[in-house]
Amino acid sequence: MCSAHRPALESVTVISNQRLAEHVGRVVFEAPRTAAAIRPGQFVHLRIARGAAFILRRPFSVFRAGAGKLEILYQVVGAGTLALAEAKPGDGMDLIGPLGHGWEFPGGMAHALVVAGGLGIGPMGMLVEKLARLGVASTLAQGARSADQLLARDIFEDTCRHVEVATDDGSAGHTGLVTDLMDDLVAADAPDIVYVCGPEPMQRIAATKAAQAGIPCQVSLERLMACGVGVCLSCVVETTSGLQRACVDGPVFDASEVAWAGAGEAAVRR
Amino acid sequence: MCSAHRPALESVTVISNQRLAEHVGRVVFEAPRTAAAIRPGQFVHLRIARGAAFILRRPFSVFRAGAGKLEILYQVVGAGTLALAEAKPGDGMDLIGPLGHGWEFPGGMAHALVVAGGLGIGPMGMLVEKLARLGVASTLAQGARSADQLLARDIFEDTCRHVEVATDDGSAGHTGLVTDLMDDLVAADAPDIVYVCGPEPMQRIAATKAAQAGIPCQVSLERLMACGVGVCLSCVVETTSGLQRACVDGPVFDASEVAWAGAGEAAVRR
Amino acid sequence: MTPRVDMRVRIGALELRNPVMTASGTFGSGAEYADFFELSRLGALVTKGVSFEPWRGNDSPRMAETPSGMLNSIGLQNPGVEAFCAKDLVWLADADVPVIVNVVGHSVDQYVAVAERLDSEPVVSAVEVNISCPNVDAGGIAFGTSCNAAADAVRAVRAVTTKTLIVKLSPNVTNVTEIARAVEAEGADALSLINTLLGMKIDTSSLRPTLARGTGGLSGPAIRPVGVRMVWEVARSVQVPVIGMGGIMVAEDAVEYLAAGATAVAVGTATFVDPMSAVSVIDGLQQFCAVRGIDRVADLTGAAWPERTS
Amino acid sequence: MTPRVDMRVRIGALELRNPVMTASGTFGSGAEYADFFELSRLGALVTKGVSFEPWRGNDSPRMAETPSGMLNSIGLQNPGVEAFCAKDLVWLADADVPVIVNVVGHSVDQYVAVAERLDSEPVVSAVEVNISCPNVDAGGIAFGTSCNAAADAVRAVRAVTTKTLIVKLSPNVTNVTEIARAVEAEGADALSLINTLLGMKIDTSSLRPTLARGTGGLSGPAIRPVGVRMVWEVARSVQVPVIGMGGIMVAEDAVEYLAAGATAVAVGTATFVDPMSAVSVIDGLQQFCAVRGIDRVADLTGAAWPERTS
Ligand SMILES: Cc1cc2nc3c(=O)[nH]c(=O)nc-3n(C[C@H](O)[C@H](O)[C@H](O)COP(=O)(O)OP(=O)(O)OC[C@H]3O[C@@H](n4cnc5c(N)ncnc54)[C@H](O)[C@@H]3O)c2cc1C
Ligand SMILES: Cc1cc2nc3c(=O)[nH]c(=O)nc-3n(C[C@H](O)[C@H](O)[C@H](O)COP(=O)(O)OP(=O)(O)OC[C@H]3O[C@@H](n4cnc5c(N)ncnc54)[C@H](O)[C@@H]3O)c2cc1C
Ligand SMILES: Cc1cc2nc3c(=O)[nH]c(=O)nc-3n(C[C@H](O)[C@H](O)[C@H](O)COP(=O)(O)O)c2cc1C
Ligand SMILES: Cc1cc2nc3c(=O)[nH]c(=O)nc-3n(C[C@H](O)[C@H](O)[C@H](O)COP(=O)(O)O)c2cc1C
Ligand code: FES
Ligand code: FES
Repeated sequence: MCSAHRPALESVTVISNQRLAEHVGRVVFEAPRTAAAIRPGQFVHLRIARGAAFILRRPFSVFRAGAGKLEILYQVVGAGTLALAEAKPGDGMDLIGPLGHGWEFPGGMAHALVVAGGLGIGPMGMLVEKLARLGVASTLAQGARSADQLLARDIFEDTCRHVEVATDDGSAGHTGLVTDLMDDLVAADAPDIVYVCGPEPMQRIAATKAAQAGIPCQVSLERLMACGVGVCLSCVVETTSGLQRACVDGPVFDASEVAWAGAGEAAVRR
Repeated sequence: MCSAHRPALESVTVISNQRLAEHVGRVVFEAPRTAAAIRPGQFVHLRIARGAAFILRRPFSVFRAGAGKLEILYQVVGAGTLALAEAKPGDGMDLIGPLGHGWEFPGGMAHALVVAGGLGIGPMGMLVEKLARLGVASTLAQGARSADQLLARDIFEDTCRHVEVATDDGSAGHTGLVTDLMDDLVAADAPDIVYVCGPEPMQRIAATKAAQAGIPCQVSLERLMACGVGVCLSCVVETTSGLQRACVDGPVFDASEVAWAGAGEAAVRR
Repeated sequence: MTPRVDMRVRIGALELRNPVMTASGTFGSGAEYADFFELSRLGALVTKGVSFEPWRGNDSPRMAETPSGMLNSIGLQNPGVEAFCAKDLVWLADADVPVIVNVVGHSVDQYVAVAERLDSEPVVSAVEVNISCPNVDAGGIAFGTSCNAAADAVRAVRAVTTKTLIVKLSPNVTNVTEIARAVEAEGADALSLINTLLGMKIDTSSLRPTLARGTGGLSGPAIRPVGVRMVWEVARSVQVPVIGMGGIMVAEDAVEYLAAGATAVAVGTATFVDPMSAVSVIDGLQQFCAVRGIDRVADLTGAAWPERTS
Repeated sequence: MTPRVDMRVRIGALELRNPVMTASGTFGSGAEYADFFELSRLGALVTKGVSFEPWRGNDSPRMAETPSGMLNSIGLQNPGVEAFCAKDLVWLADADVPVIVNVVGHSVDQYVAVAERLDSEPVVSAVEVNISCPNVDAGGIAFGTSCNAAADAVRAVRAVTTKTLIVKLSPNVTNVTEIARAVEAEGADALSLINTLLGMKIDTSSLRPTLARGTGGLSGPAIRPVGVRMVWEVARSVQVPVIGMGGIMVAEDAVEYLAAGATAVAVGTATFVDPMSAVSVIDGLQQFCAVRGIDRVADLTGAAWPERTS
């Protein structure tokens, strides 16, 4: 990687911060260095507040980047994201980025299936934009609790060839798990690759389905992260080649290399 | 005391918050219960921020109170007052108040000398207003580092019969300590009482001068306070009748009862 | 409407209406906070430390703030047991709340003298023997950091008190379970922990210790992980109930302690931050149980233990 | 322009250009943070713990945040000393910074084996014997909580190393000065403290310990008062230099440790919060001295001691 792509500390300014749905927001930062350097599937380690009782940074996928700006979709789950939701335009923060190993784009792909559950949509904006630039047709299977939690639908409607949705409560699309959509989509589109992000049990199901269909699958895993840069070993993922660090070796892993049992849900609460 | 004067927890809202000078601000809260109950020289125990790394409340004298509002003058010295300086109109906080034993107003006074050093001006607004209501003529001797730090001069010019100032750098009035002004003022006005607040060494000098002149003197002492309501015993002051709690037995004490040696500056840093 | 949750817990012979107490030294004898809520809301009220003779406490400054915590070196200033009985206990007689008196001494004899004096006071439901105050030169923590000394003090107090006997343990030890078992063996009816962690702050402008005494006791949310760990260790090693404390600010923090094995909890520093803290913890605990369909708060005790996991 | 301040300090045979190190386990072997600043800015770089054989570490989750702190139960995952020498030390050979290797073991023999292996590596300036890790079942803290065990481990390592020998002490003890004197007597050139406080967090939604291992080590600003107190106690009881750590976030925090008696300091958890922390502490310390007319940072050591007060 050339040095412009190496992680660095960048002071950033909130440009806008809107509520998108219950407990969900979209924040846009002025962050020229990171916006120029970041690749799809990478993340930033954000210092949300100084002087707060919580001290660690919070990792967030970058949903979209461009024109010096970074866009992040976030769900309010605790003290950090609550403080993020309260940030106002003009507020300063800082982040470390770009971080991690993002999505891989193997040559020769014609069709990609993108599967996102809940905030697993976080790293998918840059992904589908890149796929579009590569001329790969993408189908998005998006799942959420309810219709209003299907975030950024307009962007995906514009960029993907096809979008299908599933909700837990049936308020939009299929009633049930987003992974329920996979069989039909795999049959219909014969994708060359499956990209997955969401709650870990859902990722595991998606990975299994992809494996059964014989399609390569990449998953973006969440782990608790203290440093975000590879030194603390908080974020390890059990893989076929031993323990790997989600923050530098991931967060995107080849699903076939993840040793799902043992790693698994325990690592994050949700 | 009737129960309206007992301390209570009140949720308050910032109405305005302005910078008055370098590191000094004035905040006004909507705080109807406390504003109605508080007496001159009492204080409030303010919870400035939630979720911050500092957890304790901060004690502040009430400079003026009325029409449901409390006005506080504050100096930025650490994390708490920094957060206070950053508060915006509309922000919510809460306070415990009214707290402490305030200024005493013995009968038969004709003239009072009020001596304030730096932020020792904090409890003097309500004091001179009350003196005026009682028909007691007041003279204010106000000291500060420099002219711009002589806070709220307009208010005192309006309310006091006479104001004299001293600054460390000579940018206004006498060059030197505010207590240097006392001999002349005592000689000129023959006050019946001296009210003092400011850095402890200055209070001690003022108390000594008052004692030498045979004039009763009240001092408002600052102590580190955890609870503010009398249970933790953080804030004790050595007096001729043993240890007293600055938060309930004070902060105003009869200067002749304070055992200055031993208590003294050590208790607060400034 | 939230379903009814049985909030009662038992500590020795005492049945408490709920598991939330005040922590000694952070609530006086209750009069000051009676302005804020009905003391009868509390599971129990634990008084400040009471010695036989009046104690003057330490020099000032006695308090310093630290990240998510505070240091105190009050040094157990109190008017002595006679004045305490004459004033505080008389006042408390009218408060409808179980009273637990925290007992301190510089020697075994002094602990015994206080406990003996209190034994005839009907207002006192239990005594909490504080062998863990880090802020006095003799006694206090000296008893709480050695198994033998702790056992001696508890044996002697046990001999003179018919009250429920709680022993308050120090966290400033290598092995808290050893001390816990030693005092259990001497007849302690319950154990409370943790007292404060010994700490120090230095004022970088004067380059002197901030507290006049130098060291002080660290309390507040900063120490909660240490308290939860020690309650976990102790509760799994003894048969008597454990009262957990250290950094409890909200109900979820109390749940941590109960799940770690505590039967009851105490709220200390949080009361300085918000006088309503103990009441909020009670309400929040009830809510927590109701939402999860837990009928009895006592069922939370030890809920996180491995043997309860499967 | 700020006046020149002599920032050098001496730890055993080592002269450091300034008193600020990285804390073991929070800086890897430096490569990751070389993106952020020149490692030659550091007084010394302390590596993560290295064992003889590769260690797998503990199950996940291994980390939990707490008020003003964090718990970790990494469990000293590392590739073993051979891989460390082949990879990390080779990389470090080009970094112009004194390297201190943190040494771990499940037994005295394992400590010895690692120290012996490192003795021939010119890149290694000193070894730090970690007898205080709370996150492994055998070894680690077991050595650091008993004077005899600590002495045995240090004696054995001393016999096989010609490097400057630092011993890292545990705060989870009743009397840290006893252990300090015991290892000083066995030839430790310096002592570093504190390692993490043993703590625990319970997830109130699952009612299970948050960390897979149950307990973990508490670090960050929450523990600073405990660290400063222990450095004060230890530095006043031994002749060898003390390296102070625990919750140092900014230069003033380092001043607290130096004034308490430390000769050098280490920055740990703060680096996760801000990768530039160690550098900011160095710059801030220099500034602190310059503003106060302190010519040598070494003059801050013990500045708060009573014997220096008058
Ligand atoms: C690579 C990566 C990318 C992510 N991208 C997004 C995103 O685009 N949008 C989004 O809403 N969330 C994302 N997350 C999850 C996000 O980091 C957490 O929701 C957030 O850290 C919670 O912080 P909190 O203070 O609100 O919660 P708290 O529960 O109070 O946090 C306590 C601690 O746990 C950690 N933590 C809690 N939940 C998670 C989690 N799910 N994953 C990792 N750490 C967690 C926090 O970072 C903190 O250290 C991502 C996580 C990772 C690892
Ligand atoms: C009765 C009383 C009335 C006061 N009135 C005023 C006022 O009107 N205006 C004003 O500017 N200041 C006043 N003070 C001082 C004010 O409380 C402190 O400046 C403030 O608490 C500092 O908080 P911080 O977080 O900014 O400082 P930090 O130094 O970060 O605070 C750390 C701790 O020390 C305490 N502390 C620090 N300085 C003082 C001090 N001088 N007195 C008491 N506690 C201190 C804080 O409350 C906190 O617990 C008063 C103090 C008392 C006791
Ligand atoms: C100001 C203060 C005074 C205290 N006094 C006593 C005391 O007299 N007796 C005692 O056993 N514990 C005393 N403690 C310890 C508390 O009861 C409690 O064990 C400790 O503070 C931890 O709980 P917390 O973090 O909720 O405050 C005191 C604590 C504080 C902060
Ligand atoms: C994630 C993590 C890993 C650690 N690993 C080690 C280690 O391998 N060896 C060691 O001696 N100390 C280790 N420590 C302890 C630190 O070196 C340091 O003693 C402690 O964290 C206190 O300093 P701090 O509060 O500045 O982090 C580790 C600490 C953390 C947070
Ligand atoms: S978060 Fe520290 S190694 Fe991954
Ligand atoms: S501040 Fe607690 S007694 Fe005065």
